[in-house]
Amino acid sequence: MSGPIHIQPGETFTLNVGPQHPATHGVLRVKMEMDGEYIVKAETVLGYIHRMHELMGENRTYPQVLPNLSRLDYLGALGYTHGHVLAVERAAGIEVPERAEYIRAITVELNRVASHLFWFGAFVMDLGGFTPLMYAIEDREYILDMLEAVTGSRLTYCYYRFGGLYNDIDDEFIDRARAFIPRMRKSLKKYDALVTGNIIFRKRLEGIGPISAEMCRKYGATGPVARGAGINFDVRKNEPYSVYPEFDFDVPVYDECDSLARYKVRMDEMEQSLRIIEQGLDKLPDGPIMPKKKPKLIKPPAGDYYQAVETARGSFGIRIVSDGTKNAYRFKLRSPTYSNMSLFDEACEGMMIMDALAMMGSLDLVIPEIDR
Amino acid sequence: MGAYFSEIFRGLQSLATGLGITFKEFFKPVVTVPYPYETIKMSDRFRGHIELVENEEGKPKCVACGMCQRACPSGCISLASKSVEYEVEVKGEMKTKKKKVLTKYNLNFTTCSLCGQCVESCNFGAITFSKEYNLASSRKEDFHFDLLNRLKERNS
Amino acid sequence: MSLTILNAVIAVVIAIAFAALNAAYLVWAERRGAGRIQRRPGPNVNGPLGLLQPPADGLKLMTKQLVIPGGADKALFMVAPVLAMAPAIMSFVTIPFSDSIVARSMDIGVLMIFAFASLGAMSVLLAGWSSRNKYGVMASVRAVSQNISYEIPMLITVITIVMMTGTMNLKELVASQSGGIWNWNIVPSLSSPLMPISFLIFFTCSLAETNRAPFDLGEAESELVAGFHTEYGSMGFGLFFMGEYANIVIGASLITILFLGGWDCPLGLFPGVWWFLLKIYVLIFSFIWIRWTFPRTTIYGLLNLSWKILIPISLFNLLLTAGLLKVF
Amino acid sequence: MIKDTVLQSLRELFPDPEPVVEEAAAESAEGDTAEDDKKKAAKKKVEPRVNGVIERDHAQYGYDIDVQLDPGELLAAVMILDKAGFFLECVTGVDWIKEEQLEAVYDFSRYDFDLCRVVVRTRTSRSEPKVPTISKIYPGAAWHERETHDFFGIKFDGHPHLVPLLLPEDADFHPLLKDFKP
Repeated sequence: MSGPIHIQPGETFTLNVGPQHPATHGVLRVKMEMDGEYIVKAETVLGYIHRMHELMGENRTYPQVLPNLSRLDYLGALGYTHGHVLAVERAAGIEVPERAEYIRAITVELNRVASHLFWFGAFVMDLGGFTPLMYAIEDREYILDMLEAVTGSRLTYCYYRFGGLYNDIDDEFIDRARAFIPRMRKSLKKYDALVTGNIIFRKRLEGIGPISAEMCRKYGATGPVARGAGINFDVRKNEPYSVYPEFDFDVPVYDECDSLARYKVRMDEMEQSLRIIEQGLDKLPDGPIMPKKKPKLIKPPAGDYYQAVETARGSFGIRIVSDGTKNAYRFKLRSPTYSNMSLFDEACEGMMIMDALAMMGSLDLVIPEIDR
Repeated sequence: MGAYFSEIFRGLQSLATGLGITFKEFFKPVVTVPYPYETIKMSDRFRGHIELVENEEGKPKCVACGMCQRACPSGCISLASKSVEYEVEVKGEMKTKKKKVLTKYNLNFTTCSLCGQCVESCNFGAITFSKEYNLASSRKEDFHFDLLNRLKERNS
Repeated sequence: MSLTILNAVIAVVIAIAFAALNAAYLVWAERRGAGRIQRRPGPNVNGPLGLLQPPADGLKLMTKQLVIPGGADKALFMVAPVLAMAPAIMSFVTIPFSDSIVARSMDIGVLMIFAFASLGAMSVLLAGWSSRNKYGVMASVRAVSQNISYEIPMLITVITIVMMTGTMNLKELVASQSGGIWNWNIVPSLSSPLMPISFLIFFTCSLAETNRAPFDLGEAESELVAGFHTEYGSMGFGLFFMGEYANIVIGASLITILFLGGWDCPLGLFPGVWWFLLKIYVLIFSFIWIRWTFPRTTIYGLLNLSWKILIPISLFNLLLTAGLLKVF
Repeated sequence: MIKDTVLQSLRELFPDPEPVVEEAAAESAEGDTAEDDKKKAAKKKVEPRVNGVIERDHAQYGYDIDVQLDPGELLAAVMILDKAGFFLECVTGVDWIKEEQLEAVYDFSRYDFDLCRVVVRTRTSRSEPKVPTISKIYPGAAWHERETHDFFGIKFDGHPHLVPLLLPEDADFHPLLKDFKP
């Protein structure tokens, strides 16, 4: 759709989308200058649930920060805690037993599927279809139950420890995970028929909300947003960490740059995550889940450490500047949606409000993670 | 012209597929739990708020070392203890020894983030997770738990 | 004379009662149906199967305060919900439920229903505009352009049928289709081979006319919060809600009368009011079913559908039928 | 390898060790007043890192190239990285209170498989922190710079809209400064 042709001064009006608006999935606010249904200019206003996790990271000892990370992104919490433990392990030089790394990979991928499932439902709900959300939640509940049995909590996991895990997985978890894979594959087929093939759905997304590769680069967009713009970038492949090099999986990339491409990337990613889980369960080695000798007090040597991981939303980076004490000197969280959202202001100019909100949905926003 | 009609046809077909799926789901049984009437059992590892563990005598196992208090990221545990003298027989002799006894163990659940650092830091296995999740109240004070009292109530 | 007036009053009261009862219980049916489609029970606490839910909702809405936003046009703000409900009830007056059950059989029944249906768009426009809410204004402008563009294919289809039957009286329309499924208008005949397609067009248009998903752009809760009734609470909202469901009943009745032979049995046996009710409730179920299956269209997708697909095809059908009627 | 070419072009920014000396001289000239004597003494204890390019071990630090330069050279370095096809990962700050300096840290990374993470740091005085904006080159930096301004009070010269982003609109405090008292 082409944008407005003539905008007379004084003929536009300001529309406050949010902070309480169904499409913003939380407390995001976008101040839109509107010309009828067209957006002339948009300005995102953040900070409604800013909690200053970075300062908390400086005030607390390293283990005490552990629960904070899962509060960043309540949908894919394990990916973020994974980044945190990897960063501290890198800084303090802690070895992780192989079994622990495999379990981490399996649980992170399960959490990624759960996160994408919820995004799928919420996204279709943004477009006005309510039912797929319920089907997605049904599958997601299965994962949450599974993770709850292992980690002890449903959303804000505090499962990983520096050097290993809080507790080991049991046979029941493995059985349930194995049973989950065919079940999820069947569900994916159902979603494909119910939503992806639907003509109304396609008409709403095809060619809508273009985000080019160059724009991604300038704004630092990562994750499915970049992959939907034809950029083959996945931290798991580009900068392998943990045991990901052991797994055989593909990175779905679509060149169309539109909302549908971002949708397809996530749907394909779920399948790839299932493959990783499958292989992880097959390869799962025996052994301890915590290293034999672990420093009692974690005091990384002075320095500046960076660790990036691929979460459900993109490349999550964590920078730890240590001064050799038990508290971090600087604790920086680079959240993927922050960068992904920053391109929204530019990308939505000239779009109709319903297309812009569909594009916003395709960015997969989790507001606590933007605001931190 | 052909493309025009084939698009309409394929569109209708995709709509029919969608309708077919929801129609099938219509006859499947419901998957939800009617919550207040039925509840599900929490898993063994479920992390609720913490609870004191008792020893064989029904007294708290806690030795009031304060490790949990220090480990807690949000500072929601506060405990107090007093020294109590007691006599033990060592090699046939009666000796008085001092022991710390827990007099207060308060948990401010409003700031607890359920991370489980306290339970992990405890070297005596004196605290554990409860399985309670139906906590709801409109008063903040209802979540300032006196765990010693709760232990007593459990025993009585 | 007085007996006719009494008759008319009784008929109108029955029409209102039927409309209100339907509106209330269709909300329940919708919620139960949506629940089943989504693998959850739906409202099931108030009374057996949740059947007391509509009265409970009604009581709740009536006891709430009607908040009039500052800067709103008070008179229009209050009139709009009434305007949503009243035309729907008025339309019931002309609808024949069976051979004998009809409040007022009119020769221009079809025309009258369409006249009242257009008033529905008016109420949406007034509600959105008078509440002085940007979302409301955007929604009402959308809804009006939607209603205008969908009335055209709808009326063209009706003209086709009127041409075939030669009457605008709803009762006579049904009478012309009596005697079994092969006489119904939906079944293609030599003079009207495209009637199933006409039926689809009419069905789509009545979805759009009643602002139902996937054409609920006037509400569009994920974009425009609640669209034209964003600022309405209490019974103002309740009236909009009931008006929507009353309109659905009208739409389903119209489809039944125009295409599905009204109270006629598919096999031509025992015609009666139960057949009519069965047909409209099956249609209403399909409305609910469609709503909970599809995502919402865009405003331009909606207009494209109307102007580029529905109108050309229905016009073509009109010409074809006109020509074939001359031949056969 | 992109790493070598970038390393080389970044090294060209530092033709000889002279600029380092100049910077140190300029700083001591700034802190001439008597009040600053104490701070100067503190500064002497902990020497700030000398500007330059360091190659880092990726496995240990998580990045490959570590550049420290003057705020004036920042744009040149960022332009090199932009031309080489890097994307901006994030911008942040570090408060080196003992050295009386604020550091702005820029993380760059690549989309292709030629793994190379570059960290660009620039230090500015704590009393009047000023760094040129890179949002003209990377529009995505606008938000990161606003955030850094929120938390550290670093002024980004030429930023189009330097108002609080995560903090309230009227915030006049900078919570990540080490002397911040809530």
